[in-house]
Amino acid sequence: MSDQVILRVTTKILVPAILLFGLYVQFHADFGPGGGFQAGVIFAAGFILYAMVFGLGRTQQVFPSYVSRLCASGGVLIFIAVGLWSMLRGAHFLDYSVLGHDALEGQHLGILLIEIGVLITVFGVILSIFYFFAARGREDV
Amino acid sequence: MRILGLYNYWVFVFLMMVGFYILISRRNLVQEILGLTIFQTAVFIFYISMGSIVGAEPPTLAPGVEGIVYANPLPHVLILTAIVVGVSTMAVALALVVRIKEAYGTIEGDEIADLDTASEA
Amino acid sequence: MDLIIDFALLALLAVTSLAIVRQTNLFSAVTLLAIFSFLSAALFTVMDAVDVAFTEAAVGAGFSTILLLATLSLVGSKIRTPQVRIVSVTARTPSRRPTFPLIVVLVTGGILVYGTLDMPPFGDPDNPVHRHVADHYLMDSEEEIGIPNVVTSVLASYRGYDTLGEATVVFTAAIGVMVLLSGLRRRDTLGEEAWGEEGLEDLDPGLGAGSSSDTAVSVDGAEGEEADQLRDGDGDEP
Amino acid sequence: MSEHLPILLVVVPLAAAAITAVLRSGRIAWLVTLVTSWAVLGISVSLLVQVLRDGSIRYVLGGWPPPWGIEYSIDSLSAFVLVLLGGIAAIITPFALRSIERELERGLVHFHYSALLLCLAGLLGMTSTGDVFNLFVFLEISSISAYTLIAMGPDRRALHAAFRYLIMGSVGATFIVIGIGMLYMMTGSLNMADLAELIPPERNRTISVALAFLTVGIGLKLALFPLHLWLPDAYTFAPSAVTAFLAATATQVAVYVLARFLFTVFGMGFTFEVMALDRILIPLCLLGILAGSMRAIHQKNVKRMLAYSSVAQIGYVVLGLSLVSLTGLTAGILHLFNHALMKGSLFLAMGCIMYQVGSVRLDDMRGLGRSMPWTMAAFVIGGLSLIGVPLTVGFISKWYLVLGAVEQGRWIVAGVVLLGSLLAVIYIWRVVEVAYFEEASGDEPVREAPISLLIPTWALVLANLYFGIDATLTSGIASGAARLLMGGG
Repeated sequence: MSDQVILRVTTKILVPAILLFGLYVQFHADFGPGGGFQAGVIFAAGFILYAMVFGLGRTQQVFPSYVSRLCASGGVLIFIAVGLWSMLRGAHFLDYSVLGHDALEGQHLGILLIEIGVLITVFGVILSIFYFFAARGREDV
Repeated sequence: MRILGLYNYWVFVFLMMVGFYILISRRNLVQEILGLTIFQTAVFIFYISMGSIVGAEPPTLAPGVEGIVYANPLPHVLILTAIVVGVSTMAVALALVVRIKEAYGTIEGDEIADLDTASEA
Repeated sequence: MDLIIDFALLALLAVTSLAIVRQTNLFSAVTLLAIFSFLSAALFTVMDAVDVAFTEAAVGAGFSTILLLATLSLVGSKIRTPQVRIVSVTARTPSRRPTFPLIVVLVTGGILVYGTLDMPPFGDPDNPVHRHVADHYLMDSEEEIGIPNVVTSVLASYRGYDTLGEATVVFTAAIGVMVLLSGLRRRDTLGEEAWGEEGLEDLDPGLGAGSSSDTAVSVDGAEGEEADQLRDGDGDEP
Repeated sequence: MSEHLPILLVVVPLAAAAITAVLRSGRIAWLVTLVTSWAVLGISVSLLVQVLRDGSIRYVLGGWPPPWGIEYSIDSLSAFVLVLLGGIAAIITPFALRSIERELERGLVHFHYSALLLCLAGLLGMTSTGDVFNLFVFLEISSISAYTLIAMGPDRRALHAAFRYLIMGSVGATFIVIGIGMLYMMTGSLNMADLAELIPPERNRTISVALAFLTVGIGLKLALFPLHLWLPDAYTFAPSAVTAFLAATATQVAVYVLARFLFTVFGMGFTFEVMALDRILIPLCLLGILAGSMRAIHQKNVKRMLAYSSVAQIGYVVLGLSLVSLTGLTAGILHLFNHALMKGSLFLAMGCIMYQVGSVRLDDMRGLGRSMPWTMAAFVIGGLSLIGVPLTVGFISKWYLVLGAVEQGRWIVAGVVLLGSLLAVIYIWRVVEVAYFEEASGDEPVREAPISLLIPTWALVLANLYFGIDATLTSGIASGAARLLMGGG
């Protein structure tokens, strides 16, 4: 579809907006609906839109398949690492209260970190799944 | 009033049964997945119904304001997890469908079963 | 007002689900499913579950639909009309007979309706569901966690371990899709495995009967007629 | 650090799975899996020791006390199952190295180990958790990874089998969610111990339906007759090491979950006195034992034969639970453990044959008694154990089972248990006959399986003998766990 001028121009405008909205959803989760999962989906949606208009090849130059796979694993590892960190601080697994100067600050930090972990995993997974489905289609043509 | 109070649950039962019916009566693999999705979505509606309070606000606290009734946040959290689980299952199922199409040349459950029988003979 | 919208949305959902039952084309069924998801997202909003509505709209109506359409582009969207079939494996399972699914569904539905009879009425703030655990979250999370959105507090902290499980489920799905669609091995329509010739050679000096890799891996005999000939040709069968 | 053992048990394989997924080399992934599985075994054994010494362990996750947070609660029954899971994983991983390299494409090997670790972590999580919704989440981790593992099988029918399993498994999981939802609706809690107190003891329609949905849902996962339709194909077409792993762990954990719900959450009084669930379960188990064994006799593929035998064996285990007596429960728990040992060793022997012969059809096993003496000897001992010959584990659990049935004067039950054993003699004999008394058909001689496959197989075979000769350890733990379940109700 990359010969469609309107699509190309709109996509170029939309993709940064989508990514920005993803960040908003991620960091506004404390005050409104949102969180790592939704943000991850929106982030991936930006890339999926780009891939639909400009093709899989160009998208994978920007964001290669193996990086998305690393993200999928990395997010889970970040999450687990936060849990182990609280364990090293002498509390139970995923007890964020000990991560900061006081309990509230620790909770904020812990939630921020694990939401980032979820974001990275979900983004990596959704993009990987899309890449694999899309690549399968290309092979069959 | 009693019947009115159960309306949400009965629609949940109805939707669930429609999904379940598609799931077990259709032999097309993609249709089975669609049925499963309706089935699961119906369960989400059940959970959210049980957590909702008539006239309540979404569970985002307004500091300093007294007397607001908030909806129950716990079913929301559970269903967030369940939605994610549902889509994960669906992704794997669809990948299986793609592979089955490549291997068998069809996605009709009956034809696949016939091919399997033929292999066994 | 909320109740009226709630009733209307539920009725629309019921209608949409029936429309999906009647579809004979997968493409329209998938489109209707997207509508179904959007309707349920709207319903979740009416029932004050904004986070859930957001997720359902993004995942149920968005990502799921993309996945389904991607699959349809690979497998086609025609549904074959069922024909009269001769004996097959499926005859083992009674669920394939036309009246059987209806009976199963009606029995299950009947049991569920029976179960609803003792349920507390919809939307009553005194239901046990709102008392025991949920109250604590609404009353004390401000002090304990300090985040206005209680859903985020519960999701990330009180039940943070569930969220770790959820992230792992997503990750597991990625593994599944990668395994299935990695394109490393594809079975031809015979079903014989074109599995790593080179891997087979260097690992497998003692492979006895099967000289070709096709027969060596066939777990359960030949795969259809042509494969039968293959096997006979190999002298593998007595 | 020792207070954190319950959570480390689950998190270590989770982290290892995330790491193996990005490794490029199958061998390194295998090494990570090996180290992890032995670590899991070590942790689970030390947990069992700790539980037997000091009683149940509770570990609060995130520092939030239940019912607000999620807790892990490990008593002697769950610790026993955890040791079983760790032991099976630790034995099957060494076996998988060569078996999986033979049966899978090279590029998939590290994914296989990742999925295996996820499945293990899911099963461990299900066993340790004290929270019903958390149980569902880990159930899905183990299920989705199990679908993946089965789909890796070399035959195209593995794909169809995995799809059927996925659909039935997801229906089961959704039924479980409905059941959990109804429990939550009526009590407001998700914590098992808390639920046990809050569930009203008198008849309540919603709670009754919750029990029905949970039983059917778990029954689907556990392949309880007649919900077993996914099992034979899935076990037949999965890679050999995967079949052995799933047959020895997944159904066992499902039985554990069933026992947890029936005895701990709902309580014996409600499940068996108010709802009289045993009146449904016992006939189903008996039918399952007979139908499974009969179908096993007619199979041409030995893996499928063993799969049908699993349907029968699951019948024995659930039968033990639904006798609702101390002896019956002990028998059920013992058989849960013993069945894992038997089926593990039998399916590993199948893996050895698959490795050398490339097929596990009965026709292709002619003369294997001579060409693969160690493998076939392992199969025979495993088979004897399945039949329930003295000096094997099979005897111990069937002894308790018959004892439990006779105690209550249920002569039909005792008769069916013995009849099942007779049927097992027939199907095991068919393999023995072909392997030992018929001439090999191929021209090229078949060689014995490599030592790296034989050692794990024989480790399980010896476990069959060891726990069959000296059952004091296992039956002591099992009767302790049974007393705990009965008392908890």
